[in-house]
Amino acid sequence: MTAPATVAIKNLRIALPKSAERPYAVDGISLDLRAGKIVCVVGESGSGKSMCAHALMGLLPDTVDVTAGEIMFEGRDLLKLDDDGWRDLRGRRLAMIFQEPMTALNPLMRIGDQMAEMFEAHGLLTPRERRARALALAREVGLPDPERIVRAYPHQLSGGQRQRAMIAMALALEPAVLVADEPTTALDVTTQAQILKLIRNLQRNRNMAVMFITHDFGVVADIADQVVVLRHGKVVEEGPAATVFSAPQHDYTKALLAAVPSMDPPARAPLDDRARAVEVIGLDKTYVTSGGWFREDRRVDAARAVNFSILKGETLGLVGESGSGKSSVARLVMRLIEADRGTVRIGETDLTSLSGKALRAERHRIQMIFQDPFASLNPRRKIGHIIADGPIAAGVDTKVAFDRARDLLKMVGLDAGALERYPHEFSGGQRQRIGIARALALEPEIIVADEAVSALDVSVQAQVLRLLEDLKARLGLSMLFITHDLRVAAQICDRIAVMQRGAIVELTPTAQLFAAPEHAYTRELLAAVPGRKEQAPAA
Amino acid sequence: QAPKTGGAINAVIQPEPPGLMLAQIQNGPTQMVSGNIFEGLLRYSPKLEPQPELAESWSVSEDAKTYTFKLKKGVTWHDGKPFTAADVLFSIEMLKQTHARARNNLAQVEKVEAPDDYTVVFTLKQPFGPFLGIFEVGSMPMVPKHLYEGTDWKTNPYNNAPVGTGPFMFKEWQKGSFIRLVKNPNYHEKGKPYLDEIYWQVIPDAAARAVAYETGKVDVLPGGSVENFDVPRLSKLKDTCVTGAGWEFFSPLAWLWLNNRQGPLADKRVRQAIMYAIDRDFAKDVIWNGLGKVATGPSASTIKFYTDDVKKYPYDPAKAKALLKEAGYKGEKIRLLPLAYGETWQRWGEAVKQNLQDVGMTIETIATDVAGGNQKIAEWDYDIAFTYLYQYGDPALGVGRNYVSSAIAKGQMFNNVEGYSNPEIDKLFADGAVATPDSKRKEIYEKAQKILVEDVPVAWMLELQFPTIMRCKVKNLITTGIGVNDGFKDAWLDK
Amino acid sequence: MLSFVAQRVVKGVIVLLAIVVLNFFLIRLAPGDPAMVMAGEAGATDQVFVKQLREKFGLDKPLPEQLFIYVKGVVTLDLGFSFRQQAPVAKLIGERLPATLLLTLTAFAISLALGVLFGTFAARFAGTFLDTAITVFALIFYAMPIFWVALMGILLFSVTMDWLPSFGYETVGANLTGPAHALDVAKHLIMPAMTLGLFFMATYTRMTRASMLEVKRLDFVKTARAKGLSDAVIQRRHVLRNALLPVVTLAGVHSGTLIGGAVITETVFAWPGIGRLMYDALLQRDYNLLLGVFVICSAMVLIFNLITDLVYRLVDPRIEFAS
Amino acid sequence: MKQFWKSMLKSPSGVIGLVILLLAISVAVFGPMLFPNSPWRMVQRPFLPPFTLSTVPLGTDALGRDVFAGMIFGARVSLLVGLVSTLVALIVGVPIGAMAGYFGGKVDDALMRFTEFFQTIPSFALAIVLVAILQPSIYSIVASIAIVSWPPVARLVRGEVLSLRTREYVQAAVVTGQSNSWIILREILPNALSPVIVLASLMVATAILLESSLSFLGLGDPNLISWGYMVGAGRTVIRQAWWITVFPGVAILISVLGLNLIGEGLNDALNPRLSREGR
Ligand SMILES: Nc1ncnc2c1ncn2[C@@H]1O[C@H](COP(=O)(O)OP(=O)(O)OP(=O)(O)O)[C@@H](O)[C@H]1O
Ligand SMILES: Nc1ncnc2c1ncn2[C@@H]1O[C@H](COP(=O)(O)OP(=O)(O)OP(=O)(O)O)[C@@H](O)[C@H]1O
Ligand SMILES: [Mg+2]
Ligand SMILES: [Mg+2]
Repeated sequence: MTAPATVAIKNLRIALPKSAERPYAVDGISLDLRAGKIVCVVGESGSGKSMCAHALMGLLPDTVDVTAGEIMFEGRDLLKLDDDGWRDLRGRRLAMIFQEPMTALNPLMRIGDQMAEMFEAHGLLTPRERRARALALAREVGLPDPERIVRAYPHQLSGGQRQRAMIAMALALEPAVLVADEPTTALDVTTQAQILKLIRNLQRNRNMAVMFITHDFGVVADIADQVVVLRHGKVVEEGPAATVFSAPQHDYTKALLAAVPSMDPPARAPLDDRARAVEVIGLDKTYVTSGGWFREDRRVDAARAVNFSILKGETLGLVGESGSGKSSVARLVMRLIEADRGTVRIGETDLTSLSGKALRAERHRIQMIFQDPFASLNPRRKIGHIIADGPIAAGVDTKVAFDRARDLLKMVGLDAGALERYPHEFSGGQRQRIGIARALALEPEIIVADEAVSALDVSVQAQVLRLLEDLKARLGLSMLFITHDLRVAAQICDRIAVMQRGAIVELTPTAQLFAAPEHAYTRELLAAVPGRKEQAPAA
Repeated sequence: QAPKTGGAINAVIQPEPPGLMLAQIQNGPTQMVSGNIFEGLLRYSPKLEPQPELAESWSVSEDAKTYTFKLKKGVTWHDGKPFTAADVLFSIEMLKQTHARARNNLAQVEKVEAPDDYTVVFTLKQPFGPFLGIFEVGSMPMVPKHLYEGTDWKTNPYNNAPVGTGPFMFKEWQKGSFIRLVKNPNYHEKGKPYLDEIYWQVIPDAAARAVAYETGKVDVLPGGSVENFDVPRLSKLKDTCVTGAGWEFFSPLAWLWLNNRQGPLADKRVRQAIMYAIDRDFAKDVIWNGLGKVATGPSASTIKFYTDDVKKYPYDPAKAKALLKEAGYKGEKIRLLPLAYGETWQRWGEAVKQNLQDVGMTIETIATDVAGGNQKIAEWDYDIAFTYLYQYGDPALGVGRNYVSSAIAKGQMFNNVEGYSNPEIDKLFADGAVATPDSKRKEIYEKAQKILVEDVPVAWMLELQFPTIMRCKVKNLITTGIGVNDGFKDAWLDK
Repeated sequence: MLSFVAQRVVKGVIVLLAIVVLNFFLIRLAPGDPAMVMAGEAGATDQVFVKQLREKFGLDKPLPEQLFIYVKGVVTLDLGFSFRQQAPVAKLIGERLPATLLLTLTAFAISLALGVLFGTFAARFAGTFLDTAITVFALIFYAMPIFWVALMGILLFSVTMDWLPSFGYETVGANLTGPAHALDVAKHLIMPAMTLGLFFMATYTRMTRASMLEVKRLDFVKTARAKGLSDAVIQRRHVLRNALLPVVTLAGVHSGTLIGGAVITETVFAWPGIGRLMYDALLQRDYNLLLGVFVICSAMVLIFNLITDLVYRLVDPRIEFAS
Repeated sequence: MKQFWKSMLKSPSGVIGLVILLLAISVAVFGPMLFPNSPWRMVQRPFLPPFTLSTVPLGTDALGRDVFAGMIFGARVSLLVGLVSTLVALIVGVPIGAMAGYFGGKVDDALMRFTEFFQTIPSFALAIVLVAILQPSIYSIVASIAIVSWPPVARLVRGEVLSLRTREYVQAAVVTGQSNSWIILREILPNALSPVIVLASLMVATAILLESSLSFLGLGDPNLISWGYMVGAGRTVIRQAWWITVFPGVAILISVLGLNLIGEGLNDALNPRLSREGR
């Protein structure tokens, strides 16, 4: 605590509108940002992290009010600034990087122009110089082929490139303070690792004070100097990163840390000489986006000669970075899309040869748990129907189906009253349980879970994973578990298949994969997992 | 007051004519505009006496079968070529093919000859009383032989820029906007015409036409170009003169076709009941704003051999009800076809429907546009239908066609579409056309009127009057029985 | 880009041919035919006359043959002959098309300009009295039958104030040329264009308002604010430009509707356009002319749609020139 | 649903619109019962100004018919035309759009070409031609208005379905073995409905205006009185008798305004983003 704070937030209290779930989004928070240091703000969703950041930038929504506290910056209380005062500081002294790189850029403006706007907003440089500086910035954040990229539109860039552009913009005027609100959550692991490294380096070079918001402890472990843990708008714990990790004081912090899945696969019983539940042979799928009559089509190979099988009671993990074709394989197995070639066999039935009624009759044998607990439940149907619709369609008596739905809800830890409620009346974790109950209602032999826990908080994620393990063991299910989170995969899978550009590059038992990855790509993936060095210093 | 020369007149034309070649197109607006460009052999006074135009004089033989016309000398077409008897012969040949009414009118003509350039002789198969009444410009326009002979008449370029002998020459036509005619400097009546130009403005909406007059953008609203409801208001405007004259030759008579063939209307008593049930004075006073006259029978009072010594049908709903009861009418549905000629006619249809419903008839109005209505009437697919027809001055031309059984022909309009068939009437009209002298014709036609009025083959409503509204500074606009359609050669502006 | 246009043109031609064929039969379903109408107007009919007319119009031929003849003509860009008006259909439409285009494009420009302007204001002051006032004002013009607005306009501006002419395309007989003529036409244009434009204005106002409010909430607006840009720049460069995208789409759809929707405006103001021509052709069963107007209108709609799409693609870089 | 009414009642425009619509509907439903006299009956002298006689409070028209009676009976026809033609347009447009969006590919292409065909002919022109061909009657008017107004519905529904089809809950229904019709009816359409409802409320307004425009051109049902008919018929005599057009004109204006306000209210109520804003 030597250097004076660049920004000092004191007793900040932000009131929510009357109808909100709690009176204050942020209730009496104090924290300091210092030059050359990264302060990580962590906490579950809705704990008030973004509110803090927005208050610091003067970008709070109209519906909320700051009712107490001050934010001191360069001897001034930011909360007392008028519009012009804010406009002058924003961008020049205080800069921000937003979470979603796609939507944070104006889709109709060239990247370079959006960077140049930074100078224009503060009346700096001539248009020519602005363009030159934009180009230099693009180069500095490591955008490939900067000359071309400054002339490109946001949609022509990948997620990581967009985030780099955002960072370039934020750094343009060498601000004293950088606020980053979950800047890597939308990126895949390898890209995330690059961006984190970039931020760290730039921050060091320019001696900026950084407020970094995340809910990923792995990320915290990688970059934080200081950690602030928020819960329900209050600071529950604060301290240097090392201290908080090694000796958490508050129960909530402890719970959070405990919920972070470890990279060490637990020991698993061998699954020899069991029958095969699913067999996938030579699946090919190429997406062809028609380019019109006189144009070449765009082709993406989402699955290339994919082979694997899952034994009864086994969990096969499918990992790989974003866009590698994991979801495509899941959908092929589910027959949600048609394969170009290849066979999917469930037990002895060749699923790929069926269609129409015959296919519908076999569907119950393989069920799916979807990624997004919010998007996978029809908001206009009651839970009872959502669960019972499948059995009813399969010819089960309505009453029997509902009775079973009630049992299933109990099994996933919800009470029977849930039958009569609508999806929006449940939390994310509860919804995911409903999704699991729906999948189980048809008494499937195999469950395909496509990123079934990615949208959940770490703590909720841990609960759901436990539930899945438990159910699987009790019902003797086989599972295809798709994730991009290697930690999760380590915890739940018997074997893991690694996908890259549509092909499976490695398929080995979990422990073996983590201990001795064979394929270069697997090693790359493992290296990119955030927080790895903290957890396994030996590696 | 001596006529002054110069100036332009803006008149309304509604609807826009499809073309101006009068020999090939005979609709109302074409006649109105082209009456300035073309001429006939004769004109007719308001009393319908023949007067010279292209024919200077004429004589009729003793047996009433030979008519000799002396043509005016020194008449030239707008392109400078002289007008001669050859043009008359050619025109008659052409009209026989392109002008339905002319062909009918000329049916009694055995041959036409031109002994010299300025004499034309018509020889008839038998005497034809109304023969001297068929030479008006709209009925028999003269066409330039030198421009049409040997060409395809339908596509002749002069159809779009017609050449006649009239007081005004075609100048330009902005489709959808206006037609411009200019003075013929070589017109054969010295000193005429007085006006330099005529603009016929196309304004499709009646209310907009009234506004155009009010705001001084047009000077003449020919009969029928504004809704009747507007006539009293416009008449009261400053410097506005109104005249009902100029319709004597046409004498439009409105009636309801009654389909005599089927259903309740086949019964004479029901048809009489309809005559009693309809308040025709209300129609005249309210819908037509007091203009016109309640019709007494098949002939308008302005045409030859009219008599009002016929059975009368005053408004008498009680009597109508009694007659309906007597006829055993039990509320069968009756279809009524109004005329799609604008608001006045729509209102009239509504009023008649109400009148008929008031005496216990079940009426369903069938809405159609003009084309659909014509088709329905021609195919006899109606029960009651509005119409109004011109009478062309003589019962043999404009009356008989609607009542004689030889004029029953499915698929055609304006003949005996009501399907009335009475041998006595057939004979009277046959005799009336060829009888001489006029006293004998009068006797025959009066008898026919009495019989028809008793039988009510159609329900006669009103003798219509279409007042022409104009600025008072426009003088001598209407001088003949054909009115505005006869050209503006006498009109002048008192500036 | 070129291939995109070519593809759209080919598709458009297919739609046009379908329109020709269907309307060909549709129109002939209507009772009455041109011979009947013309016979009626001539005030006399007999067998010979009607038959002669039908022969002249080719109506005596079997329907498929008539269709074949017509389609053959259309394919060679010949829209046939209007027998009633005794002129080629293409010429008749050609005479009227400029007036219609002038009217509809002006109305279109007015509605778009005013709509976007008012919409922007309403969004800027959303929830305030000004917002409500703009909405109600726009809706009033939308909710009043067009012929009524037209008449009110005439009564007010022509009869009472005598500022604007009530009918026509130009002052007849004035024989003006050059700028004076343009001014004269402009004076005649004001009322019909306003009448037509105000009706569509309401839609654009509301659309712009809604779209602006929507865009305002998007993340990139926050980014722009975080840059320290001034409010005016944000509104104009970031919000409005994005908000206009749906308005452009809607405008494309409307441009077609405007042409056909001008029937009433053209009637009331005696504007010599093709809306009126179409209506007269319908009443007179002038088959070739009516079909011709339909084909031309549809072609215009297709062209306008194509233009909108091109504009859209210019404005929005996300859309590639693919189908 | 409760939620929906709550937010609907919270938006002032929605409430005003609802009140107007309910008022208009009750006039249309109950008015003629209280007013047994035919609006076509000529009851007084023509052109009687309003507020002079209590028996004909709004005066008489060119034939001496009661304008007030006309307004009441006219409400019935105008609203009926508006509501029924919208309903028909929905019945045609929703399935077409839903099928195009759900099945995609060739089905989509064929249905969309078909839709485009109707969209390309300027709608008012097509309506005129259709009414003229079918002969004006309430049925042909409703049919024509419906025929020209369904394409936007189909397009809208298609767009919605297209985006909903890929939603996870729809895929969940597929993998649990539901039939296509079930999925369309239960899973997709209920979620696509809000923008359709908003569009429908505006279509009712447009239909009322369209009917009045047709009446103006003499293409109304001659046996039924509607506001559009009254405005069209009274228009020519507006200089002598303003009341004949102004009263029904105002009635149209208010109804259309009401329907638009409802549309606005619905838009706010059904747009989760907006209603969340208001939290
Ligand atoms: N615009 C808003 N209006 C009203 N309440 C809001 C608004 N935005 C957020 N809130 C509420 O404020 C509280 C804190 O929200 P905040 O966005 O700061 O959470 P967070 O910690 O950033 O969560 P996440 O990890 O999901 O981004 C939450 O209860 C949230 O519901
Ligand atoms: N319907 C589609 N049409 C065309 N391309 C598609 C389609 N769906 C996916 N793709 C492409 O196929 C590739 C594989 O996609 P897929 O969704 O299977 O990846 P993933 O491994 O599940 O990625 P993520 O981790 O982001 O979910 C990607 O490049 C994607 O852009
Ligand atoms: Mg947040
Ligand atoms: Mg995926």
